[in-house]
Amino acid sequence: MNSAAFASSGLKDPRKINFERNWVRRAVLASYWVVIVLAFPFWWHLTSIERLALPTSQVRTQVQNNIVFPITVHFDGSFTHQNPSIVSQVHTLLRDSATSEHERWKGIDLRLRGADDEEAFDSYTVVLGERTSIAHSRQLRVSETDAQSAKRLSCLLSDLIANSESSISHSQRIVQYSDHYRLAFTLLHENATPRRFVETWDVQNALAEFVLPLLSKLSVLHNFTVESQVQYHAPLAFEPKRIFLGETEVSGLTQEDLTVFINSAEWTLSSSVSNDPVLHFVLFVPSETHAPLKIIDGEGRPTSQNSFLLPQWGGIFILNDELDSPSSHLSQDKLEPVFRNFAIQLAALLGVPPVPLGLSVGERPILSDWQLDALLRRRALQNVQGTQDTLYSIVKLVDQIDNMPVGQVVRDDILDALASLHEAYRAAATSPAIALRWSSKALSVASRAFFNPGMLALLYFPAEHKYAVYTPLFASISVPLVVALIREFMA
Amino acid sequence: MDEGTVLPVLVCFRLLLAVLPLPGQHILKHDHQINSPLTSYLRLKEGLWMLDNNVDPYMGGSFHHSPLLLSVFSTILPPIPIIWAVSDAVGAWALLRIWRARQGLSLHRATTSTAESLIVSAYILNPYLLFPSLALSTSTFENSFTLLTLMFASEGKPSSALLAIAFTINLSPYSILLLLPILMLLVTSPASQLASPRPFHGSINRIASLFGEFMLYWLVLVGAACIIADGSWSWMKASWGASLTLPDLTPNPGLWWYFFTEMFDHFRPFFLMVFSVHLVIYILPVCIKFQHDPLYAAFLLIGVLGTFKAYLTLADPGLFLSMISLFPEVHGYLRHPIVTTLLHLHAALLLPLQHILWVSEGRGNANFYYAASLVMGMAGGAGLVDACWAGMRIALGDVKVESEGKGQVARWEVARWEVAQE
Amino acid sequence: MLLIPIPLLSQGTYIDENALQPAQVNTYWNWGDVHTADLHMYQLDGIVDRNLTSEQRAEFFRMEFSKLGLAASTQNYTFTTSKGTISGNNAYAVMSSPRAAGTEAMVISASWLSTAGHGALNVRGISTVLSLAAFLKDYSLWAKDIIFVISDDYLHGMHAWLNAYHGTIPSNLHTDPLEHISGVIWTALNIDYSGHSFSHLGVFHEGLNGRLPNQDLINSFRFISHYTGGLPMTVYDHLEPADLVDRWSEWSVLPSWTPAFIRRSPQLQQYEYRARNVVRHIGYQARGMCSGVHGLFHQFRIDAITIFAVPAKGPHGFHALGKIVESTLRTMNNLLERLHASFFFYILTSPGTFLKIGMFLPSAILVSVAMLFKGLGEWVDAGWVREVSEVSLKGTGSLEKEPKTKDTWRNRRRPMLSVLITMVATHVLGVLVFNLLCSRRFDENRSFFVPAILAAVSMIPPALLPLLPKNTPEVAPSSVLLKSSNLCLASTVISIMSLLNFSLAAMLALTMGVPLATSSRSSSMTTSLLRYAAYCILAWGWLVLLPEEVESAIWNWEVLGVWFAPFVCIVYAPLVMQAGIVCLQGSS
Amino acid sequence: MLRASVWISLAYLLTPSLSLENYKEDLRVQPLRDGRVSTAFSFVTVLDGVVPRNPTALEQPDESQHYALFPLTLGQILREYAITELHLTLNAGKWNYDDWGHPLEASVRTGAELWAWMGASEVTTVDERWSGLRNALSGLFCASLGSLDSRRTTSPVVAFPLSGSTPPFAQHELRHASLPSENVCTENLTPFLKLLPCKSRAGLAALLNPQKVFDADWHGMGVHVIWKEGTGVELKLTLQAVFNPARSSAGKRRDWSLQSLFDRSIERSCPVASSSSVSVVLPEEVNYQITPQIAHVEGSAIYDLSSSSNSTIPSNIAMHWPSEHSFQYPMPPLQPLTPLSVKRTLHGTTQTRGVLSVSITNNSPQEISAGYLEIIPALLTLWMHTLEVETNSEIRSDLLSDLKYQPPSRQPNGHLSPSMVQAVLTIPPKSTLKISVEVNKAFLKYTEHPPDAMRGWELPGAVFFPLPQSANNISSSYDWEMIYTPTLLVDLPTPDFSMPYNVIILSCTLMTLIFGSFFNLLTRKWVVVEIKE
Repeated sequence: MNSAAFASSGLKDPRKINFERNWVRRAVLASYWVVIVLAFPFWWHLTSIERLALPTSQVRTQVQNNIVFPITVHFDGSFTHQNPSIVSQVHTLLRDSATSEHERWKGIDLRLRGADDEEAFDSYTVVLGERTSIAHSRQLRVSETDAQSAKRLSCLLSDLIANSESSISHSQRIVQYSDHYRLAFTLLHENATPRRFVETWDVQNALAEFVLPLLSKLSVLHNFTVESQVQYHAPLAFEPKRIFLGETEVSGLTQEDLTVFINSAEWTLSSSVSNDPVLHFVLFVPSETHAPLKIIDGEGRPTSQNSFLLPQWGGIFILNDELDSPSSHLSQDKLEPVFRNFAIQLAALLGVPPVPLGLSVGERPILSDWQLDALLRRRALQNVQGTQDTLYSIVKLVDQIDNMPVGQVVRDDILDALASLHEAYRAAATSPAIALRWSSKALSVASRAFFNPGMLALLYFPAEHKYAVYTPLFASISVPLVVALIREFMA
Repeated sequence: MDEGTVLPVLVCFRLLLAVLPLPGQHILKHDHQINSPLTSYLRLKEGLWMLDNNVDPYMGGSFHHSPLLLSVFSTILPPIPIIWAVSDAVGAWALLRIWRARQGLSLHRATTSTAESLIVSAYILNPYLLFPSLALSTSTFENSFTLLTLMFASEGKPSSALLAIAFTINLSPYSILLLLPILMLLVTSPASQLASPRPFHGSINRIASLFGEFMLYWLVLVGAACIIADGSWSWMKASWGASLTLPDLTPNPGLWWYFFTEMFDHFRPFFLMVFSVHLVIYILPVCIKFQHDPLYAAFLLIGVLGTFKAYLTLADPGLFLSMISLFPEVHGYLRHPIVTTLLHLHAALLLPLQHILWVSEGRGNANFYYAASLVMGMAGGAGLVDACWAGMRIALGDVKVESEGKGQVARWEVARWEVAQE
Repeated sequence: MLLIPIPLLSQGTYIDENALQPAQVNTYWNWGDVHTADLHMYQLDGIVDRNLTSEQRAEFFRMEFSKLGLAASTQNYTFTTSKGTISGNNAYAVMSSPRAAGTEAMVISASWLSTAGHGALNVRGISTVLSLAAFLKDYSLWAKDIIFVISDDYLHGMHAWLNAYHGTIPSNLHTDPLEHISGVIWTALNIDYSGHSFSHLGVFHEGLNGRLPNQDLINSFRFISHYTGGLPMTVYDHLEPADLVDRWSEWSVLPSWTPAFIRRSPQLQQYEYRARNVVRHIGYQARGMCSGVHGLFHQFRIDAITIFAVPAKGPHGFHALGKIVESTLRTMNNLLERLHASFFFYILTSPGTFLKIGMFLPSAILVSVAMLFKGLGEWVDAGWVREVSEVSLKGTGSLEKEPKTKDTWRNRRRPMLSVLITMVATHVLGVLVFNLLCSRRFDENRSFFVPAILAAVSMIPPALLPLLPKNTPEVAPSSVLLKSSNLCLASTVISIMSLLNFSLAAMLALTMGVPLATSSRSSSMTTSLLRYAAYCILAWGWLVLLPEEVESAIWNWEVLGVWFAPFVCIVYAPLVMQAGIVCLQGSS
Repeated sequence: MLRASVWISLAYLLTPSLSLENYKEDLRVQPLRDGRVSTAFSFVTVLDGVVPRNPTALEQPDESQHYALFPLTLGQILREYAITELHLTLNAGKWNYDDWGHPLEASVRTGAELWAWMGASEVTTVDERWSGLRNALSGLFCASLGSLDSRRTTSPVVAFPLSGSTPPFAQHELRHASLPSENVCTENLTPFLKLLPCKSRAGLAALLNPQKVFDADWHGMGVHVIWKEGTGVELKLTLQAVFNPARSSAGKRRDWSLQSLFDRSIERSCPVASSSSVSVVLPEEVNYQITPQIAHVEGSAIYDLSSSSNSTIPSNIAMHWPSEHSFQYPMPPLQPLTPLSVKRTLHGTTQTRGVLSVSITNNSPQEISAGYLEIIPALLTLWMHTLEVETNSEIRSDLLSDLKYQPPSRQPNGHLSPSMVQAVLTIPPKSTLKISVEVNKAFLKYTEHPPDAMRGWELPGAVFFPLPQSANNISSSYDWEMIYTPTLLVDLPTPDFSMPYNVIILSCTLMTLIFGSFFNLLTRKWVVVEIKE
């Protein structure tokens, strides 16, 4: 309406009022928007999920390449004297086997050297001896007869270097690799009665005598903590069946019984304190009613063996000999068979490859370097594969779930794992032991990253939820702001 | 009755209330409507006790008052009811002085008009202000200091005004909202310009220098506080941080507590930010729009605080309502005064009753009290919008008498203006 | 409001808390225990005959409890009221349950006097409690402590005990702190069995100040009494029409001349039955009175009911009661949390049906909203009315804009001021009257005070009116403003009361709704004076008309802290008075 | 370097830790005056010459542990976290000091209580090991000890001192926490029994029959590991139960026998127990009979059950009162059996505040000075300035001396630690002392409430403990033991748990409503529209 009208109705013309000036209104609008814009960074900072970029490409590359242990076997001059072509024959045979069974030879780069080549350090040597045997160091003595057949030689070498995992049971009973094991030795009475129970046992000396040498050999791979306890009442979960041998009555354990032998409900063997894997070695003293307790074979005949091994769990030795004196004490010599047996079981559980048939072990009976190296290589290989799988799955997971937070810790762990893998690859050339250390570190770090609790924080936080929280405020606040802005630009 | 005697009479009445042993005082001290964790007398006493038994008061998470209060009450004067009464009296007196300054009357006039006695009684008899002060909540001091600040500002005493606002901000950080209008007020006049708006004519440089002076005072006070809290900065997080991070979810008439009781943890910090920013966002627009009358701008911002601040107590809207009496010229232009009044009436009755239903009798649940606090929020908002509307509407003046036949039309226009947009 | 009792509106009750599992246990209470109960009853009869003092009685009960090896004690208390002092002795015992931390407790109580009134003694109820104590302590399945209380007199005994237990001892009560304390009490049962035997178990549930127990308690009790005890529950002592087909005629309020088919019609009987329940409920709740000893528990957030054995010829006795109480205790024992799931606001129209708050609240809210709009209308009119006078001055016929707006912003405040003063004055008057009523002097010679007060309150306003500023033509007449604000205030009060105490709100709506709305000035002095007189009667008439009500209300206020008396004096009467003043002002 | 570490570890394996182990068990039975029977088992295993692990050497491999009697599972936990002293008790019920006197094993706090002394070390901090210990123990005993987190942990060194001797290495710190709401039942007893050398198959432990033990009026078990200089590490497993024959028996008689109490009997003794005995405390009155008859010394009959002793194992030990037909409860007034009797209540019915009041009565003829310890979770705020001490209705602030108050402090994980009040009370003879302090109840976020929010939160009981005999109270040689008060229930105000989205919507709507209208007022133009009719 025109100014005349304003004059007539005593109202002032709004357009003439100061706060109705355009610049005032625009300033007001601007001041609103300024504050809002200034607030945006806070918004971003306060609601963003920390999600660091993972070294995806590195992971993918690392997953591709593989660890390789170069192995050189040096044939002594004496071979080439009598049979010059033997080396090449063995070589061809081995290469064939490598191609045929790829898994077995994975990660092994085998080279054979003749006499004329100079002898490389820490390479394996094959020499002629009076009988086929393993010398203490990385040396294989071969008798005249064996030396003649390239086939025999190649078998020996392949068994020693990359021993076949043909026997499934063998591969299954091996425990998962770990940097540190607890070995728990338990003297277990089924039911201690004054007439039949062992109060004390000379466990420490027995350990030092029979188990420690093995441990010291294996200490390249693992650290061990040894502990022992005595349990006086550990009933069986089942009733062993009675069998009669002539007039004497014994109770027997069938193969099925062996699988359910451990009564974990009643026996307090496992320790909840640390997450290092525990290997149990149980010396089981059957009660009066059950003694002697024999292991019986398929057709129900008691066998002479009174020890058995539970895959990935430990070993059990059943003590059947008479305990005469009331408060008896198991001396070291009484414990000798038990602990020798435990040592063997331990080696088996840790995956120490058996000595190939027809090989007599030299003067160092515990564990030869051949076996040790093979074990190192296999473990390292497994670790590397494990690490690669873990890393790959992490990367895939993070790619799939897009509001999964990735903290600094996770990222560092993954980088650390990659670095260690790299180290492992490098070290493989020189020393399998060091390669193993690196690989184990890589594996532990990778799995730590994988199980990082921080990654699960907002897993169940769908986007709809977010909208439901935001819209009530912002939809309704932003409408007038935006509209006013638009109108300003229109005008 | 004689108008001149109103102030003294009321002050005496207030002092009487202070000295008499009132029955319900213990209940008042615990009441959530009139003490927030930031202002409750119990916590002040607790802090003093801790100070005496040399425990760090700010460690416990139960004490949020400013170290200045702590030092004052621990050394100079004991926390006795008289002080609150005096502070009320000071507030009323300051309100009176502001009124006079605004009306351009001489400051030391013996006789007072009806309007002035109304103003005084509107402050001292306002239940929203009386009960907190009877409950010895420190919000009384905050209010009196705010009024003192405005008084000095409108009387053109920069240093004292700036010192006062610095002190107020130290007591309750939210008063920072009032800083800008007060600076503007200092460089212009308090006289009412609502009817005839004009551009801001004060010098910007002066504002800058004044701001510098304020910063000086403020830093000094902060330093003093740090010294009192033996050199540690923990008090700042405990007292100022409390109003930003809302560590204590004690219910109050405000909008924050239930919102953040029910908020998902992941969004908590974000919405805390939003609520705080929402308070700040009002400063500039109000100051720009009412650049011609900074006192009115301050009044509106006090209204904003009285509606939206964290740890709201009835004292905050109370100050706003009492200050309405400063601006008689706008009363005619209020849009829905009766609605606002009824809303406040309902809120004032509902809040304590629902609180009892929920907390004491256990018949109702938290939603009852939440609903009451929503009503309170509506009342505050309605008052705010009314005041803002009236403050601008007055500039348009009225329809003349002579305009025959148009009167009714014009009357309708008045009623239509809020929808009369482009 | 008349619709409330209609069966269609109310819905069936159900149990909301899953933990309760009522009537799913098999009870152990057997005839042997009934025998012990009988023995106790004989002893009590002996006590009644020897009419021992209250101390001796309490001491006896305490010894009885101690013989059972329970931690028993007595409590002596004294109330000082304007009518002298009331004192008595309670006996109580705490059975601390095995293996429980003693953090929670249940209460079984019986008062010496019965709800039935006329000084009926609750002998059987007390002997039930004693025998239950002997019976319950032999079971280890209690997860909560059980407290047995035998409270003196009817109400104040339990009131004193509860206050002492919760440490909230009012100034007019003198008692020592309790010797034995258990944990938090969630639920309580009060047993009232005064007759010889009973046919129904009645439930009383209204508490002080209109508070009701959680409905789960009532529902599960009904469930149990039906399935475990095999006898029906009723509300209060009202028997359902079905239970007394033959005797319904003497219960019915319908006069005998009404044709038989009407009196026989089941719908009508059903309606009448429910109506009587509702009326009784409102009667209790509106006055804030509790319908039994249980009502005292509610203020401490304890859900409690009174189990009232409706006196009858037969067939039930201790056996049924014991079984039901035991089973109810087992149900309460199952509670893991305080009762919170079911309703707190409801009207029990019949044992099996109730009314949600949503159903009955509108009836009161509507009235208050109507009043609110009337008030707003008056407010708006205030402008117009004076407009006319304005115009007449100027001699122009059309409606004027300008003076009105001016006046509104200049003049509306001043009359509002006087109006506010008037309203505040009336309320202050109310406070004064209330203090007078509570004073000892009033009690001594009430014959003088009652008319005096009445005269004073009715005379003061006319006397003071001239002090108020006269209605100048260009000012809105203060009577109109007073009326509008009066209506607004009244509506606010009603709408808020309706949530706290529906019955009271309903009563207010009835008494204030129409009168306040119709209060207006009249031209002639006489009519307005008559109106004013009518309002005075409406406001203060109860002083003379129902003195015993006044007395009980004041007693309730002083001893039990019931808000009814102060509310009437300070809120209700002044509001009506204001309406009266409206009439006066108009005429002056 | 690799090799070196290997050899170090091997050296550790080789070190023989010669530990002579020794196992004792005994059972004490005491008839109480209210017809109940209190029984206390204790099984003690001593590792001679073993020293707790030094926490500063935590990263080196530990010496290997070889146990014959000591439970390996517990030993591993102790070594892993280098615990010097450990006390864990799981009790159900409220110990009635007035009628039962002091318990035979002092720690009878309702629910779970755990405290441990650990050497400080920078390898892993005490708090890290404390949380590890909690989790390990909760795994071992199937108890929810994991929730004894920083919200419940304090270190009240005065009330819970080292009961053994302090090892020379690092200086030691205490961590203490209690969980009143833990209820104890069979799944806690089973692992407990597994720690015994003879399980529950031989010896006294054979009596422990869950059905009966958990039907008792009160029962509790405890694990105490202390280190004594010279002796070595001592593990003491205790189990107490208070039976009520008058309740369970038909004739309401108080006669009892092991058979009737436990519904089991001891067939054979535990072969490895060096001593094993049952001792019955004989009541003052004379009209009882005890079988089998035995020469008893200073008011208690002792039966030797150990296998070494050639005496045959008594199949059943019984005590009965032939003279009385059914048990007559003693009539009040009864003098409490303990010098102090304590009542503690939380007054006030609103959900926002209350008054915590404790009244201590000194029944003894001479003045007793007692230590007083309150550990209040942060859900309650104590108003210490309202603390009042009064005896026979007069304020006596002098009776409460060296008060230490530690307000709740915010932990790194954002939780508030409990507040702790520690004071020394002097209670005049034959009089009652009342302490009262106002409290406020916290308002929690809706996520912080437990699923049964309407029930409330348990408040752990206060502790009264005799002060170490110092110069001032030599006179009060009146010996008494630690007293726990029963737990209390605090009901906190609860929000509505179904509301989050509604609240967001409602509040935001209101805010935007006001914001929007204000914004429009400020930004939109005023126009005068003329309406022609």
